[in-house]
Amino acid sequence: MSGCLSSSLQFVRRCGRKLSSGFSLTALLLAGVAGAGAAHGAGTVKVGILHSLTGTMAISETSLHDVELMAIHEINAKGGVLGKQIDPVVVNPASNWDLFAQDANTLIEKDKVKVIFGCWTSVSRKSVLPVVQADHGLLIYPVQYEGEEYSPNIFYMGAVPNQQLIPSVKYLMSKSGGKRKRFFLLGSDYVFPRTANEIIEGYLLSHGVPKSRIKVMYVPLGYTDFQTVVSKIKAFAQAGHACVLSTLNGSSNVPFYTEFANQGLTAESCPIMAYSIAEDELRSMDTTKLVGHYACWNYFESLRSKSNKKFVRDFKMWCMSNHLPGGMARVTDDPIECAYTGVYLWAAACEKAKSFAPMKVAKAMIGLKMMTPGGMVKVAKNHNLYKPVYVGKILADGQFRIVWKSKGWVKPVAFSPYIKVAMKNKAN
Amino acid sequence: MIHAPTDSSASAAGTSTAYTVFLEDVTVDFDGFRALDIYRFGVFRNELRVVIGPNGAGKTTLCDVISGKTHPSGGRVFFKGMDITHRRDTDIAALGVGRKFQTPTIFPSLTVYENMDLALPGRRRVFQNIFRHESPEAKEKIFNILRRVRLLDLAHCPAGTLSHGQRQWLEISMLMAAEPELLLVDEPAAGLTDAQTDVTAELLLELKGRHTIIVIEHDMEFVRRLNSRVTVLNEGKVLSDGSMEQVQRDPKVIEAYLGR
Amino acid sequence: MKIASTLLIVCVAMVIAVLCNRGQASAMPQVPARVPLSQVLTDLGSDSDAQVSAALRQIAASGNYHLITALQAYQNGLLAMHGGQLVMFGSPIMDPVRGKLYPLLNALTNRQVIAHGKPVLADSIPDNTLAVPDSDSDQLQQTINTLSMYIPGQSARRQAIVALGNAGSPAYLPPLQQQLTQHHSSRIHRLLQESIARILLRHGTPAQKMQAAVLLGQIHSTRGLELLKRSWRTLRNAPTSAMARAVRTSIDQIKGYTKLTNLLFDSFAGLSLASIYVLIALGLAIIFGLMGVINMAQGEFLTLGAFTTFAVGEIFKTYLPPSDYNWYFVCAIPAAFLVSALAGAICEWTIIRRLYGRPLETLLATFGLSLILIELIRVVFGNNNAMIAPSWLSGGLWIMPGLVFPKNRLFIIVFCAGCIIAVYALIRKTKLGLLLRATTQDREMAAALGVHTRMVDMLTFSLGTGLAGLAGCAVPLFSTLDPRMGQSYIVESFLVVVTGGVGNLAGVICAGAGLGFLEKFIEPWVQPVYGKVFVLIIVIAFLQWKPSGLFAAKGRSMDH
Amino acid sequence: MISPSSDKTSQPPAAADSDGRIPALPRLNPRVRQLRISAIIAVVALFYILIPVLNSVGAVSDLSVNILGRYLCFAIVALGIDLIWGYAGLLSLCQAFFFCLGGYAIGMFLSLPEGGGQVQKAYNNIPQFFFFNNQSTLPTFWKPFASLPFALAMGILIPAVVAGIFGFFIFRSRVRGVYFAIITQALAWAAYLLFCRNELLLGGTDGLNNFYPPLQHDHHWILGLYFLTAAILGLLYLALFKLTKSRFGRILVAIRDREVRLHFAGYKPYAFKVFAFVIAAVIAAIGGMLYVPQNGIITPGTMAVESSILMVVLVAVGGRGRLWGAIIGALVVRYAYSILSSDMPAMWSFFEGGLFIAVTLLFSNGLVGLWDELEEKMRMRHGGLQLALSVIPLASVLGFVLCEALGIMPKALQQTIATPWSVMPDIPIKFILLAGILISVALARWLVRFIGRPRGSVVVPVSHTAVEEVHA
Repeated sequence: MSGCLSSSLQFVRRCGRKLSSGFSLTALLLAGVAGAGAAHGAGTVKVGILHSLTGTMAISETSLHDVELMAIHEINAKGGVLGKQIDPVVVNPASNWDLFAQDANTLIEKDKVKVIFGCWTSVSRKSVLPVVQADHGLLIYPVQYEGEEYSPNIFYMGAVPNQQLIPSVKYLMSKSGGKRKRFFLLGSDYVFPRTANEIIEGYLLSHGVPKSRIKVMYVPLGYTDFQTVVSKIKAFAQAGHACVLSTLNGSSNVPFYTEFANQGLTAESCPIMAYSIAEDELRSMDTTKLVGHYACWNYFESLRSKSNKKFVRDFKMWCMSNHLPGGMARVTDDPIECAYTGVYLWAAACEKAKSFAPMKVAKAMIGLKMMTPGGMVKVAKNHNLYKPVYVGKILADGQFRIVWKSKGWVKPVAFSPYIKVAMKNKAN
Repeated sequence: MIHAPTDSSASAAGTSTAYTVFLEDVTVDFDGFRALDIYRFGVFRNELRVVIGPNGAGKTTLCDVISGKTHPSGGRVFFKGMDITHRRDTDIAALGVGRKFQTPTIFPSLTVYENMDLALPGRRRVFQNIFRHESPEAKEKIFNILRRVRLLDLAHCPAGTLSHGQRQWLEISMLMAAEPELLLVDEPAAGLTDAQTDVTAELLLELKGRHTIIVIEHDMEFVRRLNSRVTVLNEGKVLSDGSMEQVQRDPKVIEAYLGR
Repeated sequence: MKIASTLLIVCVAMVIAVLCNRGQASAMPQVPARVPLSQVLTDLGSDSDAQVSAALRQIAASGNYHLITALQAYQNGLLAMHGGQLVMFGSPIMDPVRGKLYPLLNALTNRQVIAHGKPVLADSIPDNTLAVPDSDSDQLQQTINTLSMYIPGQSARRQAIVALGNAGSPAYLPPLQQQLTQHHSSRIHRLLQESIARILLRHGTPAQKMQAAVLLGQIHSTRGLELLKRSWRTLRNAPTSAMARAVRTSIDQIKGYTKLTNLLFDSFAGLSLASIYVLIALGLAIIFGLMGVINMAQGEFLTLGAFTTFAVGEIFKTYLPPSDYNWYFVCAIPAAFLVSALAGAICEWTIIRRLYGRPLETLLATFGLSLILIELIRVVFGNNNAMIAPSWLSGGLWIMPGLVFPKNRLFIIVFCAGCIIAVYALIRKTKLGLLLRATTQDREMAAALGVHTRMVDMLTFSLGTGLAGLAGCAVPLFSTLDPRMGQSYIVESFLVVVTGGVGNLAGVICAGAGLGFLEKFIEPWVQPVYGKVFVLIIVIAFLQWKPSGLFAAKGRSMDH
Repeated sequence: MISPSSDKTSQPPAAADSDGRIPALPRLNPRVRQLRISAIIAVVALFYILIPVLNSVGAVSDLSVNILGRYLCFAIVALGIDLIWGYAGLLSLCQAFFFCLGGYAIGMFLSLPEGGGQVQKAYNNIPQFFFFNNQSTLPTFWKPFASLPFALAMGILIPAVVAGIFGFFIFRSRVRGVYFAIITQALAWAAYLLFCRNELLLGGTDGLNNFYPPLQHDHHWILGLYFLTAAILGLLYLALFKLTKSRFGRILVAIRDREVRLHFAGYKPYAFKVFAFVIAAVIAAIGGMLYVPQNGIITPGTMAVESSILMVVLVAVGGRGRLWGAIIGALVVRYAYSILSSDMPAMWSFFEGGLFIAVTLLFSNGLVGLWDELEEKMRMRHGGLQLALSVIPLASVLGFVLCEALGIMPKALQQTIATPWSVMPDIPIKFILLAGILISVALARWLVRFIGRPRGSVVVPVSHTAVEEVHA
């Protein structure tokens, strides 16, 4: 009895510590925002950080905000950029798309930031796009996206479809991927899954998979009752050699995998290839139900390179020493790595251009090469990155075992040729 | 509102048209409990009828059935020969049935004058209320009534600030201003001082002869003052019917009031 | 009426399931005699693809299922030669100083490799682990599959048999047929028949094909449907042939069977969704229905219950041996109720109490409360948390071929029924229930009789929030655990209460059940969202007919 | 700004025997009258003259004007909510849906090339998202939206029809009070889910964007749109003021007070309710139509369940039953949101929640209540201290918001100071200053009430609480 009591007391104490640490982080940030301005005066350059810290997207975006501050801290510790310290201005658009545009506007016009690191969802990027274009600002966007876009004012750190979707499907169709012949395309209903599935469908159709073996389905964002959906997948998978290509987002994933396992489907009989699940998301999932399923990214925490090991360790230490929720248990993943890379690429471009002027920096970005935790990358002319591709299998400890990797860089193709194939097929 | 001359030959009982209001085989059930069970009940044109009865006798339910607040479980209700059994309360009110509730029901945020204004006949449609302005005659009429009930000084006060008796009067005044053909007056004397009760009785008697009135009351003194035909209800049934003296002598009534 | 009949069907199905499960406990299959394999296994390290292939064949023939671990390690690139010995890398352990360490295991015995009296640990998995030759990767998988058939556990064996059937290679026929001669549970027997028939339908002689087609139809093999359809397509030119007729009949048989299982599953899904709705709406029915308080923060009390469950799980994980972890859920149920009830009591005392009789203001205040609670939970627990369901609540219950009822959903149905009975007992049979009913019906009268109405209000409110906490225990079993989870149910549960008729628990139960079934029966025909939109339209239409809900409070209505 | 019910706040005289004279309408106290006139002049001058002039000379940035313009759109919506909630007692939780219906109508026009939408030749000159939905040509129902008058007409007509049909069915079946609130919330929720579907061909979750960029970035466009919004807000205010003063307005109040009584007076309250609901919906849609061009994007997120509740809070803070209260409340809350979410990002939710609770528990009359108190004190000729206790909180809140809105908050006040408690983040001085003023005024009021004896009687404000039925 007393043991139970003391343990619960300890838990309460732990929670209290988390509570205070959450606040002290905010305090730290605010001190950074407001205090730094006064302390450094002319010796600083302002950059904007535009991630939702509350609301539905906070679950993903908070980590990017954390790692960007870490990168800035590292650069500042090494003497800053062009001799100036970087002064981050953090705003919280609170998962509200209207606020993204407004906050971007405020950052550029009022705070005069030279670059904005931010956004996660496509819609937030699309609403910031006209702002940075009109104000001649610069946005470094850290997440994999659907392509079909080019803006002189945006650099995309994440994968385009041919750096994530196509290789993963190729892998599933290959011998080591289990020669999958039936494809269930399940997505949350918004732009990325819609576009991704068009591209995948186009790819499959042009590689001889008959239409009857492809099934596409969308559920609303935040949908959690997957009973009917999984029973449909089950019927679909009965014939064998099936797989699910999942672009489900956010909170839909946990109930989906739970239902998938509970209705008796396994990774052997019907593996799921996910495009929106990385290590950070696995923290909030019961991984025993996910073992053996796949994900495809340009970076995994389990990459064995030296630079990655340092990055992972640094991030964990950063989270612990700043009392961020999770502390040492925090993990890195593809978008986190992209966000980190983004800050460094911008700093390098500034050095190259010898200026902070956004347009000059944008020009200097093109062709820039850099060693990142995920491997060597190069900025392509279309503002995306040349980067390697990996397919990983989920392990019980929430990490990925890399089962396939691309041979070197994959060239980014922002405008996928397969969309037209899918559309032509539908028109017929 | 047109007032037909008093139909003295309305003794043609049984034909619902002879009565302003007529109930036939009306029953009301609440979850198995029979609140009202009336074989026949009619009130002639321009008659003042008093309904009395012990608590739970179904008096208010009778009002509810006539005004459409409650729909009977069986039977039919006629108003001026029209079957209004299944009409909605609003429609029945528009036909000319006005009602005063047991506890005074007024609009507390509106002034006394505005309360009266809303009670005036006509202007029940939406657009009539937006673009038309009130006429001097309407004003005159309202102030005349308010003068009678001694509410004139309070005309521009919010009705929510009135005392209980003043509210009772305001509601009766609103009923008078509306000039309905049938007035259902539920306990007009409840909570009034003796002096106020006198005025109320006076008002009702004044209305008698021009309107059909059903008064529901507990206060025997007040009923006696009204000096009209009385119907006694008990346990939802009509127990007795006649003048006050007749009713008081009725052994069934005595039993109902004293026999418990 | 329809609901009753579907309920009946589901109940019958469950009984059948229990009976079937009882039949499963049957004899173990015979394991072929062991052969010395150390040499064979070492051959896997050979450079010659042919030698590897031969080794695999031998291992498959041995039936030694102990080797599966080693083969899987081989498949995953975790097998290596270490000092002339074949070793594999086990799952990592955390060392406080050196970080992640991988223990070395003997591939043959699965025991830790000991050197100098200490287990050997590796810092990382080297890059020179044994690689499976591309040409042999299929055969490796086949070997693992074949061996899996010999594992004593029922479920592993079933999976293996299905995998062999799906692979469809005639090479699997002998081991499958050999298994068929053994004594097995009816479920495994059926799977064996199915897998064999599937292989024969593709690769057998015409007579075998015919037999296989008939058999697949007889055992209602949904897995065989696709194959049968394919052969029907090839046979379309000769639709009157005996083979074609057999295929056609089988397809029809299977389709009919699928319809039945679909109906059963939809009923089950509807029942489970209905249970969730009822579970969540129960607390609201008390708070909104009996007290007239619109509690927009009801969802957050659910979240609070869910996070209490999570916290109890964490405490178990931290302070008790792993074997006890499974029982955390039992402790979490009362804990969740108490925590949510306590939080509810505090909220009632500070906020709600001041707003009785002003429902619209309560709506706004409790909405504010919900925002604060969400943020508080986020600050305390963070965004990413995983609640791991106890093992007795994961997986599914096999009902009949093609029909599995997930255990978590079954649990929720039972849990919901339990809550309903408890609430009824509390309200109808206890003193508190009596006081509660008296106070909510006529506050002044109750107060005049000496009832401490403020206390009763507080208890009623905390009962309502406590029930939300109970629902919070169940929700993360099938849904997410995050600070905003409560928001997703609030609109639906209010709709359930309004449809059911305020102040009436029976109405809430019927409405919850009705809406749940409705949504699940509409959903297979339309996309998920439209199911919800339809439900809303139906509710509005329903309110036209019965403005005060399913079971409106009747009685001599008050004047105003 | 004349408040409809402030004339009634005086205590009723005791019922006296009438001498038969018809009483005249109570006259407005000349001091109060003066106060009101100066307030009206100040507000009109500020919004219609001062801000545009300051913007033209560059003292106020385009961004500030753009943001103010957007917030005025919320003020428009709040006017409509005040009409149905403050006057008729109908708490509609789907106003954001009507707001979005208007916004989508104009957004469709703006996304097409005819409306200046940024389309690309590679996508057949139609908005890009069609391509992800298997559409290579413009769907038929989009085509007429290429004309501005049609889009404007639809922006008003569609919400009106939706509100009309929905209101008709709901009000006719006499769903009211909290039930109405819940059903409207369900409507907003269903609409949100529907608009998130891409099959609707309205952009799904991402909504409509890529409008003509100068709308939010060109000085002339920004000022023009601001003027348009301010002018429409003014016109709508006057129109609604007239409407609430008419007999129609009184019937709405009667519905709020005792709807049942109206039934028995022969009125069909549902007709009045439907009409008011339609007006509120159209006003919300007008707000949406003005908002979208200034905002540059419209998504279903704007019609989510929470945003409707947030719109209601605009009115609750301002004070119900007084139209100008809705406008002030809308501006104050929106600015509080924007200030706090940028200055103290993680704290906003706590403040927001606290605001909801505080407004309902402590200031159920909102900012309007403070103003009423001021007027009452003017009328009663209270002393300077008493006046100051009413003026200071009003002035400090409004001044704070104004300084932030115009971007003229002194630099010194933007500095943060660390709090002694580690659980609290550092707070900019301006917040501490504002909180300090408000708390000390609250203390002073408390002291005055208990120690000093104010002259005159205690103010009894008329409760604006709707009398709702609860079938308990």
